[in-house]
Amino acid sequence: MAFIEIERLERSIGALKILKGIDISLEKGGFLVLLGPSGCGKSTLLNAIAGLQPPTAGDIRIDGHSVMDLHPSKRDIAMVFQSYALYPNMTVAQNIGFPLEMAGVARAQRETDIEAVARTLQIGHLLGRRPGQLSGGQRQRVAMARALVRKPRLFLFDEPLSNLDAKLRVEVRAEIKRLHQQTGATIIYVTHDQIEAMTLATQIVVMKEGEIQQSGTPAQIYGQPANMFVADFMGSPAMNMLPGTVAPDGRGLIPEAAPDDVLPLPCPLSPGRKVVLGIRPENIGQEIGPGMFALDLPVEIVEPTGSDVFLSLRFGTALLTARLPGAARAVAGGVQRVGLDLSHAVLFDAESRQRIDG
Amino acid sequence: MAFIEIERLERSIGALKILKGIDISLEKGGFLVLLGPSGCGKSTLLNAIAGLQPPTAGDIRIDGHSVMDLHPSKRDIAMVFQSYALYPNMTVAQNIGFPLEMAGVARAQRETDIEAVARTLQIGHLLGRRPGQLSGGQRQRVAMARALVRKPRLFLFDEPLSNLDAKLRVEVRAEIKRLHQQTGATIIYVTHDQIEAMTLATQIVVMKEGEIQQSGTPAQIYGQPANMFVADFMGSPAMNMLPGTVAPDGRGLIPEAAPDDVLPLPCPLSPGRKVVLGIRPENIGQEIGPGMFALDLPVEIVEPTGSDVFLSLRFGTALLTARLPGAARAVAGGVQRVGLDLSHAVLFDAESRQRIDG
Amino acid sequence: MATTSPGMLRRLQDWLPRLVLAPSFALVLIFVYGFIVWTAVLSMSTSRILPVYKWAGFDAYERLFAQPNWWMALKNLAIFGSLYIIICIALGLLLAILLDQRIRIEGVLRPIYLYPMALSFVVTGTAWKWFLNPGMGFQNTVRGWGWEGFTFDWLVRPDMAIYTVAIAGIWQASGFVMAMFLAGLRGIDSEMLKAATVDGASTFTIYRRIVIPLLRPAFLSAVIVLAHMAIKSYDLVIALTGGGPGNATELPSTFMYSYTFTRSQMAVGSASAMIMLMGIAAIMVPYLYSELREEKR
Amino acid sequence: EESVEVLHWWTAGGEAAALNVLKEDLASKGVGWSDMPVAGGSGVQAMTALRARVTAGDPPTAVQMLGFDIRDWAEMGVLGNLDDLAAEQGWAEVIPEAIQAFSKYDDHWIAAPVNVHSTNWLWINKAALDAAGAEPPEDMDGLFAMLDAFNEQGITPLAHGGQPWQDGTLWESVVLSRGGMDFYRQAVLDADADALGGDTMRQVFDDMSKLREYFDGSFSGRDWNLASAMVIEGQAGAQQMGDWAKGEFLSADQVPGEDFVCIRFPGTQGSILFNSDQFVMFDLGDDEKRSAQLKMAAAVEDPAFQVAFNTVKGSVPARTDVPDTDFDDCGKKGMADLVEAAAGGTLAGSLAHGHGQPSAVKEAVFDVVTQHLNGQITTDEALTRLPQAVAAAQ
Amino acid sequence: MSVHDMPAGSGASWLNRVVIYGLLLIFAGMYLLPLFVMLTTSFKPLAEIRGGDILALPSEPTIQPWLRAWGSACIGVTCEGIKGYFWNSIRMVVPAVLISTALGALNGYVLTKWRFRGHRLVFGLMLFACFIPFQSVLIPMARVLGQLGLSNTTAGLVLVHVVYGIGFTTLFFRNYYEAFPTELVHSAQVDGAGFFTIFWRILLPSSAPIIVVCVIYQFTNIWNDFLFGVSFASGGGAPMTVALNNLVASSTGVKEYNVDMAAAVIAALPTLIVYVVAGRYFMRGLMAGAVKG
Ligand SMILES: Nc1ncnc2c1ncn2[C@@H]1O[C@H](COP(=O)(O)OP(=O)(O)OP(=O)(O)O)[C@@H](O)[C@H]1O
Ligand SMILES: Nc1ncnc2c1ncn2[C@@H]1O[C@H](COP(=O)(O)OP(=O)(O)OP(=O)(O)O)[C@@H](O)[C@H]1O
Ligand SMILES: [Mg+2]
Ligand SMILES: [Mg+2]
Repeated sequence: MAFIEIERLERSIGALKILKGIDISLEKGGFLVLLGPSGCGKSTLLNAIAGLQPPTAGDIRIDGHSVMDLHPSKRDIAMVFQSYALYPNMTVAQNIGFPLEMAGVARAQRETDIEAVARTLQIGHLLGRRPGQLSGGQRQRVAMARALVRKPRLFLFDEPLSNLDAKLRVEVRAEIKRLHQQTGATIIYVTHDQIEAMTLATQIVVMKEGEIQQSGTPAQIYGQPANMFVADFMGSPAMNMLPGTVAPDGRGLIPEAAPDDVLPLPCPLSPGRKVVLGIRPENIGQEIGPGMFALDLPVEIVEPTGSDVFLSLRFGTALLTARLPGAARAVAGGVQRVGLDLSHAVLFDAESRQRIDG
Repeated sequence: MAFIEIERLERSIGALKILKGIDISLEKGGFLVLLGPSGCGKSTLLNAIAGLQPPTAGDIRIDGHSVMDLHPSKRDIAMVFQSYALYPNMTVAQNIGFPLEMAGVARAQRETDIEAVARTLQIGHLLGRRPGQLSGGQRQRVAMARALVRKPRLFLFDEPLSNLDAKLRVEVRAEIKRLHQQTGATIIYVTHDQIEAMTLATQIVVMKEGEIQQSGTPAQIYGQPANMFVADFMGSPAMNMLPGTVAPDGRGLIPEAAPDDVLPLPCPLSPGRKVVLGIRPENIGQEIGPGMFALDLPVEIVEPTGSDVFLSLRFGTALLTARLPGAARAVAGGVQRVGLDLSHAVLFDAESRQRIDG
Repeated sequence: MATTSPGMLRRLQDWLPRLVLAPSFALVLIFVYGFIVWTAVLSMSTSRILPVYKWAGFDAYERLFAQPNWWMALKNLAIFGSLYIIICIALGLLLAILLDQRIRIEGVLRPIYLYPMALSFVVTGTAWKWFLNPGMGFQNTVRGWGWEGFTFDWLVRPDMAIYTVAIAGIWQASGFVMAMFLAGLRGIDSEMLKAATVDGASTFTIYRRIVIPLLRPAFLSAVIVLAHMAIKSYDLVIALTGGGPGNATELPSTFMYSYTFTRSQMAVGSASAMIMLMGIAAIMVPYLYSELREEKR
Repeated sequence: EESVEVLHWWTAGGEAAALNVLKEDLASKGVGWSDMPVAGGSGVQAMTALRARVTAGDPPTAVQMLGFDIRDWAEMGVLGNLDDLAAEQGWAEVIPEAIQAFSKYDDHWIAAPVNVHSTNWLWINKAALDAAGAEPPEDMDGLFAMLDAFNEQGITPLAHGGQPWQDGTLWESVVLSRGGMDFYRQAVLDADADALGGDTMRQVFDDMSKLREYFDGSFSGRDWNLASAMVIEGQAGAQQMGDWAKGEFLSADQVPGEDFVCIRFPGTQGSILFNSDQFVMFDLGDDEKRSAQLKMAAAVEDPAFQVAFNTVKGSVPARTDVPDTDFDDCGKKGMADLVEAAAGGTLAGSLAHGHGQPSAVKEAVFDVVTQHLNGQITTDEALTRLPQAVAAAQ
Repeated sequence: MSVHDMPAGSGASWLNRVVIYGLLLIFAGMYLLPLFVMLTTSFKPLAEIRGGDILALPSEPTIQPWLRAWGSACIGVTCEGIKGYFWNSIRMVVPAVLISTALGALNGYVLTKWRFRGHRLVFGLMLFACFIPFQSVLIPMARVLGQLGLSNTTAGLVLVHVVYGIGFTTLFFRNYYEAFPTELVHSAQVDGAGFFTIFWRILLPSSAPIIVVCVIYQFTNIWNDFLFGVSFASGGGAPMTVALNNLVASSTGVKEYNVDMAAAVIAALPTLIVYVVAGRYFMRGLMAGAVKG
């Protein structure tokens, strides 16, 4: 039996269904990342688990017991909110100590605990300040400390890094990772950032409009997306999608964009079937290894990002994004020879938009 | 003579110097990106160029004429604000038409122009709505349309993408790029996102606390950062920095973190000099090519992002971040053999923190 | 595990907010809505000097609308109310805009415009009466300066007296309206104003096309506050004109007071109170409805 | 300890000093005094406060009250009975019948009258009168002649304060002057529609319009004592006002007959329109409180108090058996007039001061008179509207 | 930030400034005039008032009227000035303001952070209560107060002011708390805090601006109230405004305008001070959402 079990959870506001039957199970010590576009119901789900917004149907069990009738304060959960939700009128120490105070922990014990957690998160020197006097990253760590100090059985994080700039975000991400690995805490984490999801999660759940699209390990989600939505949503720049028809021999794909170039399929399919071939930019590159399909394509846009160069290549009527090493030289208007690593390509049914299992 | 010339521009508020003598020149049709941490004065500079916050000293010339005495509305500039600054009481069409109306363009002409720009930005179907009824990305495009419709001689963009989620951001970024390439407009663009800066700019200016740290092409900024601040600020994850001492033969570096491993220097330096060696994660990899320096290092953290895997490797007392292909297999706790491409490494003087030119 | 106590506790937790609200709500229900019903009952009774609960139907309403005084009061309210609301808003907006021009002495001026709201007309009434009195006040002073022909005798002219009431009322409330508009102005996103400037709009155009339309919520609040003050205006009239000359400045509020308490026609007074309440409801209910419905967004 | 709580609107210096006499008198008898002054236009606010107190079931012990208000309250059955005390002190013999009419309800004493004011007086500046070379006028035409003479002197001929009750006070004097006591009774006390809309009344309204010409420009809303001050200072020639105006003249150190002249309003000599302040005792259903009430009522009717109070207040004692030695000329004249009028049946309640009609009717008359005086309606309209308004208010 | 943060870019701007300042100062003068008349009059001897120009400065200033008004003017049969009534008002205002503000804060808290079905109706009904003409509730109120045994007591007045103040205080707090991040409330709940703890520890410490607005508004309204004071309090227990009226509106005797004016200014002093001293917080509170649409 899993540590967290969510069954057929629904939430409606009036006639509007926000969660449409969510099933999730998560092992003790797992790190589950909820992913999905804005407004898909991630925060709503988290709030339901915390007991802040009651679901309209379904059940939530923690450690085998239903928590539906428990008040939020009795669920032994810690939550870090998107906006940190630090109490502006209290000092950092008071903020961190608040949950302990509510739990009736004695003052002396409280102070020890606060200092311990502050040391871990390197905010010992900030304990006397108020939230208004902290930088974004420091606030983030205080919010984290407030969650950690209680040693709850479940952590909920709601987009905790969305307000940080890129550099700080990388640092704090590493800190969360370390925390999870060191304490073995069970964590549910909401984000809209794929990189965060990929680097942190032991399990990813991708949602769309209140429904789960796919649940699996990061590698599964990235490598074997269940459908075109997940494939498109994961990865930046997005996966190249080439709609086409299976060739009469069943072993090639005739792309709509360029019907003259027949791409070899990783596995045979019924001829004439309408499919979409998805291939990620990193699988279109300079080097042409064995089994790769080589093409000479005109370069439309060159986007050097320093570490890499992204090329937009004209492929018939479509554009393909390719990733080349940062040192690569390419000019818009020129022609670039690239190799497509079709062994990493995925195929989707054009109609159902589901992945075709190879 | 450059199109935009900014000379010794200063702005103080009371005793506080916000801009401390900024010099910039930009050719017609150039795309200048202002980069720097929050609060470094980017918006202030942009506002000074637009005439919204008068500088306290210095000069701004556009097309050879000083604009210091020109009212903002007379400078023939279009600006897109971080918060879009759409007029909530007007429809999309009225918003876009407002600058034309102010310029006294006849109604019929206005309508033609609005439709043309709306078509380009694919917001034709939104013209009758009000800003409150638009999604973030749509608002972004309306703000852009309002700027474009006037065909001004200079565009100013203040962090125009900061409110978009990752996926939408990539799309709009491409749109801006196309726009610049098609119209040949002169653009000054503020951002705190390095990827944006790298992919869009013809020229990047990195600022810190009101001063310019470096100005150059994206490749220069990324490959030959002027100092440690620029090097650290550009690139995600950040550049690995290894402080050390030049070996007695002047051809090797003894890293502080691991004094036993002497790293070969790309060029000879005076022995005993304190320097910092910077090497980017993408220059530490699985493949060990000719002239690369191989190390076997314990793996501390594995961060797979799908397209890549980032490893935190223990190097003596320091941690090195390495980038491996997404398909690479590595486990925390194991040992990974990596090659350091020291030909792409940069050296900084430990004291002045400036780059040492090889 | 399934003992009842956690469930009961939870239920108590759920009810606690309602319990906390209950006393206030009960007070309002009794002391406002209960009393409105009470007044309605009185208005249909034969009460004269003290409440008497003898059914008289709509007799009091008939008598009310047969009173020339009541019509005068309604007419005056229409004049006074519209002048008061329109001028207060215009003046308040003007002052707010002027004060918003980075005025160095704003901290001094703001309380000057605001202080009349702090004073009751019981306090300022006499000063105003002197000031408007042709024999002693402004007219006299100006004549003293040499303009012998100057006349400002509205206070004593039945056709003009209601305008003096409006002047004093505007003096009292326009500063408060100014404060509301100023708060609204300060709340406008500065980037929007910058955008309009870059788009080529003049200051005047920015106010006309952008700022004033954006102050809509402040306008609405101002109209509501002023409308209810106009309807409730009482000490203003009593202190300034006592309803005179003649009945030239009678308002529904003074009418109700005098019929209930000095003319011993409590039923008629109550009937006029009911009519006033209906008038207020006619303004407030649509506003409250739209205001509270909009939240559903 | 016994004590009384007294609601009144005598807050001005002189009146309050007079009340102090009563307070100290009661203190000497072991009765405490708790003061509840509510100032403002002839007790309007006081009556509001009283209603609130009575409605709350907590009326004050004693309340200053006027005319028909007493009757209205008695009708509500909330007043106490003073018959025993009245019998003991023989009030019936010494208090004029016309006043008793208000002190008694259903033949029971319910109020103790304090004083008698009369309203039909004219106060003339002596210097102006002398300059006009005129004798004090005896009828309306004489009055107009005198006012014309004042006009020529460049002063305001008639000082007036434009408040409904002042307009009404002037009006009732003109009614009395033009129509005599019989007409006043018919038109005002009996509210006879023919009289209210008839030719005599037309004459009255014409006179009012004419008098209006003699006011200055800023009479509207003026307090009566400011109008008195105009006469005192010689800015105005005369003022029509009740006998309380005398207090103003006296406190400005003016001497009757030397600095100012007091006469009955021209054409009304021999008749008196009175109003009488009385203390009404509420039924408190408590013996101790009742005993205090009786002591207070007794003290009010004490001749010494009547003298002490009325010499200050400007009115005359409610008792006709009080010696006039302490009173000045005007006071003596007033007392003599009262006795004469009481005997001759020419003593009638003043409409403007709540002794002519209940307040609803009174205010209805004020409405018409005031609007007419301020030129909002013509004389014709006034004549049609007056009977209608009176009928509607009854 | 104002529209005029931008440079005008031409030389005409100083003329603009002159016009703006000129208008502002003229209006300031007009607003100050009545207060000016009251103040100068209160320092003039009586003779000077009778004859003189109301706008003139006192030629022989005297503080006698102030002393008389405060300590020795007669109100009814006692001649101890208005100082006693001043404290009556304080005794009434302080609890009434505190209670109505506290209730308003709690109501605003419930109506924004603990919504239940029908919360809009409840709020609508409470808000509408702000707008009833008070004269129409005098008689029923008197009856209820009498039955509660609160007739003619300070407690009764406090009750009346609390009841008719709740609507406004609830409105103020509700609009303010509307903008208060609900996440803080959620966070505290998860941290184990209950209903009152959250209010006391989290919301209240952040409510200073709106408390100021509420207190100023209630303070001035209750302090200046005359109608309830005259109807439900009496004699020595009457509030300041009633005493002032008794002093000013007396029907006979010499009218001491200077004393009247001094008394009026004394009566207005607390509210004036509150507005001038707390005015900036008042604006800040208004901006924080007290009068949003
Ligand atoms: N009180 C409400 N009334 C109506 N709709 C609501 C309400 N609260 C949330 N919603 C809707 O529910 C949906 C899910 O909201 P939720 O906050 O869970 O989104 P989210 O996935 O967290 O989005 P984001 O990434 O932007 O935070 C949204 O479409 C939102 O508009
Ligand atoms: N009116 C002001 N008074 C005082 N300091 C100010 C004022 N306006 C801006 N500053 C300061 O000037 C500095 C530069 O501000 P600016 O808005 O230009 O930063 P920025 O580079 O645009 O930052 P961000 O990336 O966060 O938008 C900041 O440190 C800010 O605190
Ligand atoms: Mg969310
Ligand atoms: Mg900025």
